[in-house]
Amino acid sequence: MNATSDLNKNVSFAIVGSGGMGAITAGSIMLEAAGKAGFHGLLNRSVGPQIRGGEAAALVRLSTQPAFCMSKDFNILVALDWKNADRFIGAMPVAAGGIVIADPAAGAPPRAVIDADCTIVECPIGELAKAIDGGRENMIAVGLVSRLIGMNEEQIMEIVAAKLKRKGQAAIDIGRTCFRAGFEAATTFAPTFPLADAPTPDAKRWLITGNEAVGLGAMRGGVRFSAAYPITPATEVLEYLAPNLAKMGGALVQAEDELASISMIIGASFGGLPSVTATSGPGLSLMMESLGLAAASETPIVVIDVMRVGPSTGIATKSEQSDLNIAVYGFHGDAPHVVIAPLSVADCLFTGQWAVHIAESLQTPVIVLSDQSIGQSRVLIDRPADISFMTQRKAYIDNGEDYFRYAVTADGVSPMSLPGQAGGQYTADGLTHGERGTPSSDQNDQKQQMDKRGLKIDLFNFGDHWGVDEGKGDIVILTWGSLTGAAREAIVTLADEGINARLVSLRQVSPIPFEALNNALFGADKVLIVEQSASGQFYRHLRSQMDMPDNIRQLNREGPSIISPDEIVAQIRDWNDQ
Amino acid sequence: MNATSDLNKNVSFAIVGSGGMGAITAGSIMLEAAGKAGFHGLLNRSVGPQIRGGEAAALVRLSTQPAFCMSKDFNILVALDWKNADRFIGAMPVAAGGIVIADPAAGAPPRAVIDADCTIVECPIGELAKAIDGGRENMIAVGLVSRLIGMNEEQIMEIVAAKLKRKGQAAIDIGRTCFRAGFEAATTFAPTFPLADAPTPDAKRWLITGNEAVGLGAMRGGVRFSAAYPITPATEVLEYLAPNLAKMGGALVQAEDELASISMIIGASFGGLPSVTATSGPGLSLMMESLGLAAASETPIVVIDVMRVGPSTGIATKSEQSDLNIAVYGFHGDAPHVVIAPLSVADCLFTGQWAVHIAESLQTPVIVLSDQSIGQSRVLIDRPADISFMTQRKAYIDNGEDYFRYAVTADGVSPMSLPGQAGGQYTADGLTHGERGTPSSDQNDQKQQMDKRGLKIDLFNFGDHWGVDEGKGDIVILTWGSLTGAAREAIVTLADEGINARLVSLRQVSPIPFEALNNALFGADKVLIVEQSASGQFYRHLRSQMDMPDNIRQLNREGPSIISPDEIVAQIRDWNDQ
Amino acid sequence: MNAPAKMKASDFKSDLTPIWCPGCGDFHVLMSITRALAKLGRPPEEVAAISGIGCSSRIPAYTNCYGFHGVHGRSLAVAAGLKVARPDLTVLALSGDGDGFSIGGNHFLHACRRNVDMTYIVMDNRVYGMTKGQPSPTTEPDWDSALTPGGTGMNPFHPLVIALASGANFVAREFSGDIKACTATIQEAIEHPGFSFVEILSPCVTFRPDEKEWKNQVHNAQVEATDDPARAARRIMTDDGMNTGVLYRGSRKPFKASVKDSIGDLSTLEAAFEV
Amino acid sequence: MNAPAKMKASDFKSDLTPIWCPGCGDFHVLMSITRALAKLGRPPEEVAAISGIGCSSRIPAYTNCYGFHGVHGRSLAVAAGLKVARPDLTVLALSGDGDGFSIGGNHFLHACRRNVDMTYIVMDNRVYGMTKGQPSPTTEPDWDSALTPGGTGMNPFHPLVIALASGANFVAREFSGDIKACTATIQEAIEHPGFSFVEILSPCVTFRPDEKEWKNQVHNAQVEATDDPARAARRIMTDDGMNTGVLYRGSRKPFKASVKDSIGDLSTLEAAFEV
Ligand SMILES: Cc1ncc(C[n+]2csc(CCOP(=O)(O)OP(=O)(O)O)c2C)c(N)n1
Ligand SMILES: Cc1ncc(C[n+]2csc(CCOP(=O)(O)OP(=O)(O)O)c2C)c(N)n1
Ligand code: SF4
Ligand code: SF4
Ligand SMILES: [Mg+2]
Ligand SMILES: [Mg+2]
Repeated sequence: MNATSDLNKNVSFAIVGSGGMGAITAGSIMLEAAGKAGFHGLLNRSVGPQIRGGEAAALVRLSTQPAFCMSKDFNILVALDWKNADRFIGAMPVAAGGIVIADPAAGAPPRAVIDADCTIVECPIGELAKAIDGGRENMIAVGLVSRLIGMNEEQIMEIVAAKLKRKGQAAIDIGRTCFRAGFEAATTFAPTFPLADAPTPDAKRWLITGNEAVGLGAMRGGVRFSAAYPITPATEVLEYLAPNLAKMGGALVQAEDELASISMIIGASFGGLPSVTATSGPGLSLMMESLGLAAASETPIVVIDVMRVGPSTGIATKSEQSDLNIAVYGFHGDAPHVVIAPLSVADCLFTGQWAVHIAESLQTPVIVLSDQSIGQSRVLIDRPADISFMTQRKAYIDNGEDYFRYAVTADGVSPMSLPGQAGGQYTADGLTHGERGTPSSDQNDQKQQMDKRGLKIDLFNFGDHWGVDEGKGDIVILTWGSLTGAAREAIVTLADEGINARLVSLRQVSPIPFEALNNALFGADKVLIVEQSASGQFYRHLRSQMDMPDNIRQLNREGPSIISPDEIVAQIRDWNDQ
Repeated sequence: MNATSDLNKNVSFAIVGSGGMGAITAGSIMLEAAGKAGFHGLLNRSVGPQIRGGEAAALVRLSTQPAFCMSKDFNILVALDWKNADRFIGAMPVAAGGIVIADPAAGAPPRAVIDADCTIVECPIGELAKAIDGGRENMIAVGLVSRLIGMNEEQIMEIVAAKLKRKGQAAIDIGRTCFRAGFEAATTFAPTFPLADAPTPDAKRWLITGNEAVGLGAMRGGVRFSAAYPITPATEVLEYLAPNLAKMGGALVQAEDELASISMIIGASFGGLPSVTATSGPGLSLMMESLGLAAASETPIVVIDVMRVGPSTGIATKSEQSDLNIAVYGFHGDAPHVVIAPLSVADCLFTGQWAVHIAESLQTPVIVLSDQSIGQSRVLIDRPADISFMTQRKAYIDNGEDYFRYAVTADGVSPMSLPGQAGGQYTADGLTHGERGTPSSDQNDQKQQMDKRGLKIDLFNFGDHWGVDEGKGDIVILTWGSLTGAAREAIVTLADEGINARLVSLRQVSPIPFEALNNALFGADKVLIVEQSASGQFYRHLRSQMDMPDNIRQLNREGPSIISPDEIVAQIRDWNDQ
Repeated sequence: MNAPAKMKASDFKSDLTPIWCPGCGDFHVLMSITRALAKLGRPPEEVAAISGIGCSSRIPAYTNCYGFHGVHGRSLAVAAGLKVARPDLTVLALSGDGDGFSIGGNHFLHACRRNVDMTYIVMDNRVYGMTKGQPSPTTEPDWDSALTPGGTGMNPFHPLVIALASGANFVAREFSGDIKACTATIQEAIEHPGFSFVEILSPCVTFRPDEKEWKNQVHNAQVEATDDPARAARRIMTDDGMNTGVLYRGSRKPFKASVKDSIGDLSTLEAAFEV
Repeated sequence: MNAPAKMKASDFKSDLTPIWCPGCGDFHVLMSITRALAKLGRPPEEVAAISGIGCSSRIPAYTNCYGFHGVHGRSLAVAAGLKVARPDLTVLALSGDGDGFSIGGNHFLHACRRNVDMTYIVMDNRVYGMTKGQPSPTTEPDWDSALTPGGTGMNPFHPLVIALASGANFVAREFSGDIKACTATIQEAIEHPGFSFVEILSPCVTFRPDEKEWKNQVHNAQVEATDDPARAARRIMTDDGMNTGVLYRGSRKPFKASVKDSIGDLSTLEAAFEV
């Protein structure tokens, strides 16, 4: 570690290039090395619509403390080239006082960079790489950044060696040579942003994406079956599950479309196996009819919706929180069900597991609203605690009496038999039915079963998992899901400025945790509702169901640009000043 | 017409039997004959899940004034048989003082009938029919009812003759013989319910169902293309359109599923033809992704959702108002669009036409929320007025400049070129795009186009078609769509009791007509919100978007039993008494 | 599948009265299925019958097996999920020509291709019965209906050829009225590994009264079943649609993925995330 | 279609730079389509190109025709609606193997059957390119991917056979690299009445670098195109999937419904409701 006096608790850098140049690999290597050295951090990638040849950037933040969200600007920006830079550079502004390292061969930096209050340094990255037989620009960039933030060769090469093991020692050596070339080239560059020493972690850190975490969480919850139709940005959930389910005795089936994938998990769950699928908005739209079937037939399933920018096919690679409406209200008829949302990349693990617990306990569909900003972020986190729910479907036990699959019970949950159990035979039905499951057009049957399906959710004990209520003060920042991290940073910053604000954020989106939320909002003087939806879906959802405090403001907009801590801080500051 | 002193302004009767016996034909004949004689009236059918052999009943109400909804009980009930009566008889109670005519060969009447405060008369309907070569029970029933309400042979036979013309004179004669047999058999039956004389109508009455009316309305609006996938209770819309579109130079294509039908109308509309499809909840669920595409690509289309009991496949043949949520909120991403609802069977005509006008003017999808209770009701109405909107898509005119399909304009509506127009070529896109239509992941493009699509709806002049505000008083019955009729009857009844209540009902469901609705609710003392949805979707929709008066109560429940005027009256009466 | 126990068809019938029209062909299909299951000899609780929506799709609740009456057109996907998750069960998917070939056509293609070990029985009446008489993909081009006045003008769909071309492993056509043949074919279809498809011509007496004539029109295929899909396809493409019998017995490998004994300890998965 | 005017391929190209990977086969398909349209000689504004979602589905905006870039899998249905509503236009549906045969499989079946006069071009790269490399229905069973480790184990789908069995009226396979053959076949497909289907093998150099070898593997079908679908189907079912050329030219009647001159006066319809 660098030992200058001017050490940083946080440093952010971006490596930009074209698809195929390996910018994202470079960022990943640095993140992993930092994790081994005890840092926290996260990596977002920004990619254009082109698979190869389009822009690709790794945005990395490293920190001595847990990092909740990406920083809004970057201390260091390394440009392997500037192709299409105008299209995306706005999303990765250079911080005041920052440094930009650019290959002069790649042409002039874009306007936004030239205009920024930063130092621009030229470095012939391409040439350096070409001079090394088999050399690649991205490892040069790793060397450059390492030098500027104070990572050393051993830290980096441990990761590189592990990654390239299969390619043999020669490849590793080339990597080392490139690293050194970059490291050397940067000796004279200034400013530098040396990181302070990291605290030694108690246990090994985890490096994980939200998409992996939600998949693992679902498996922790007992999922052993999945059916998949690929869609950005949810595909990695499915690609995580495919080999790992197989390892644990389960199976994933690639389906022909989302109509099939949702149907398949319904079939598997009818057979007794906790089951999950993952998709994004367009796929969720196609699943709505069968989600209604799961609700009506009381078949537990979990659907993970990794939200992207909408409407319609929108922007596949960017984030928004605008599937709340369809997830909560997108059913024909009245179909009570549960919608929850992870509050961070790490929380995807818990939320994935909790989703299965709720679905299995209630025999109902649960929709998990993750989004691109956490699903595709890779973070360094402390190993998440083991949580074990007493998840079990209420089982049918043959007591010699006639079995009524949809029997009315005190808690609204009817014992569910599984194929293979003698005496438990029944036909699950999505038509209006009576206790036995037989289709009916009788008012009493309809009312009885509707009430039952509503009741089981109303009576369910969601525990204290409804969300978080952090900090103190009578200003409340009320948000949900992935924006929790930005809001958390905002209250820290505000506290530093002497403004006490609280963070209230919902993991339990629907049904709304009325009691907990009312408690959390009780006495609040000002409530700022923060969400990534142009129409304010979250705010409208809340007010449709409960009385809201009087003094409310909204900070909300469409994607792709994610609401940052600074914007939240600015709003609160303004409001406080008035 | 019967000339006793004890004449009725309203009479209701039910003819019940098994599928295939012709109960519904019998009801239709009577309704049509009554229409010719100047009466108003309506007919609902109640059919079980069996196509043949299941229960089938015609519920008819005749009136000297416009009849807004079915009566809650029946003066006359003719039972051709009692098969499955327990399953449905609850839905057609005999009024106090009513008469039940039953064939003793069909077994004992069900408990509900025996217990009712009515006269039960035996009549060997089956035997009478059998005695006539080729005779049918249903025409006997027509004779019976005609005698009791005072219709005469000529009135009836004119209709029968027209209906049977193709089958030849012999068939007509058999019908007459049956009619006479029934008529004679009833000479001694009491009580009778002779109708008062009907006012002579200015012009010929129309006899039409809601499903036909909405189809004709769409055609009045300019629709010349439709794609269809059958589903109860919407199929008749499609079956109306099929031959009639062809007659007017248009076409209907039967699609393989709802994904195809919605896509086909999008294609036809892209080609410049106003286009429509009709479906019910399960089909609407499958259309949501492409409805979002229509919103994002700004392709005008109309989808008529004839709602049935939900959730899931629910009860196909019964009514509910529980697709409001999916119609308004069932899109992924934020996708402004328009949702409207006919206020009566007759209003289906206007609303169908208005839907096309809005869609074409705004280049947006419009969802029409009809329901089974009006879609499948057959009513006698005065000929609806000709309404002509100046409906025209804002056209592209080649002015030599580059064409931007999604150009930002003052009213948010961009000129739309049509294939064939030179210089107007563009690619419509459901991805986030800029003014030209080219896919983009730029924040500014996303914001610009989202704002534009919102603005065009915000700025649109919906005229005074938002709904109705009838009656006076500071009690308001607030409802929407098909329950308007029941609410209208309720305020009449309440007025008779000296309670002044107003009817406020929305045709424009979304966007909410804020100004008009706030005006209508201004100063209201008590507001009763009436809707056919267990979760109160309408109420929640309103409160999500606007501040509601304080003193609100809800009268809402799931289907299939439709909320009646009496229930509304009872609620208001109670509330008023408190 | 173990050796046939002494089971009767009635062991596989539920106590519900079917709501079909008197004379509907589906009554016979129900009889054939329950008889075939009795012959098969697995207890009813080890059999699952999965359907969509339509008159024909009402069948699961009339059996005494586990049943799933889902939404329109998705029976095959529900059944595939179930079978992969529960390879120990005998899984039947039951459908109509509208449910199976119109809205469900894509799942049909891909179920054949996927070749999961299950049996698909389609009650083909060449009409949408439940929605009162619209043409289905198997309906003749000149059949008049309210939705398609004068007929669709479209060639009917060849379900058996599509099945072969997409990779079904067993293909047969039967007539519902021939309960003996149906029973035997259904039993064989269930016992045959991989995806077995049986199209049963099952008259809709209400909307296609002309189909009452089918009993005089069907005839047993004069040829032996082949194991060459190309040959079978060509043969079926040129037959009159009324040939009955087993037309193809394949030997393609059934779908490989299936759930095995679940491992509860995820520590190896978790270790993969450690840095 | 009127006699070819003097049009150039460039008249059919838009000024957008395609966002495909360098070397992607779709560049060649775009060239072939624009050349075929130039030969056809209709002005670009009378042609509509309809697509779904995928790398290949980006193609409409790169032409100078009217285009519709819809949702995933529905191009054929959008195109059919357009053609029935606007029979005067030349309508192309453009798709990928995932878009067209996986999520869009049902529309494929029914578009063939419906036989609307339009042309369907599928850029088959045997992979989902846009979502970064998952198997499609045409992918080989042993092709390894993150989603299907070790391969799907499933037989690939025979699009041409399905097309024939469902009633397509013109069926051909080409290789994108052979621009001359592609151009000629696309032109013929457009000119052929009814539903024409052209599968173009179009390599995905990024996720299927092995497909760069295709140029050495394709070979012209040694047989004359037949008009007997059963024969054509059998032939294709037994070929190696690399045969190119026109394989079937049919003469089935195109779909009959289409929009004609609209009548504005609805009084006859209204009179029908009078009592
Ligand atoms: C999504 C959806 N679309 C349409 C329907 C209406 N529907 C119910 S059954 C049916 C057709 C049934 O035909 P088929 O499968 O041949 O069964 P049959 O009644 O002839 O046995 C249709 C279109 C529905 N229930 N759900
Ligand atoms: C409803 C829906 N599901 C999934 C996706 C994600 N998706 C986009 S393109 C694609 C596959 C494209 O494959 P193909 O059609 O073969 O096109 P290629 O990219 O290979 O040219 C998928 C699954 C989507 N956009 N919409
Ligand atoms: S309508 Fe047809 S298919 Fe349905 S039950 Fe009646 S006869 Fe059978
Ligand atoms: S990913 Fe494959 S299909 Fe897509 S543009 Fe690149 S090479 Fe072409
Ligand atoms: Mg059928
Ligand atoms: Mg592909």
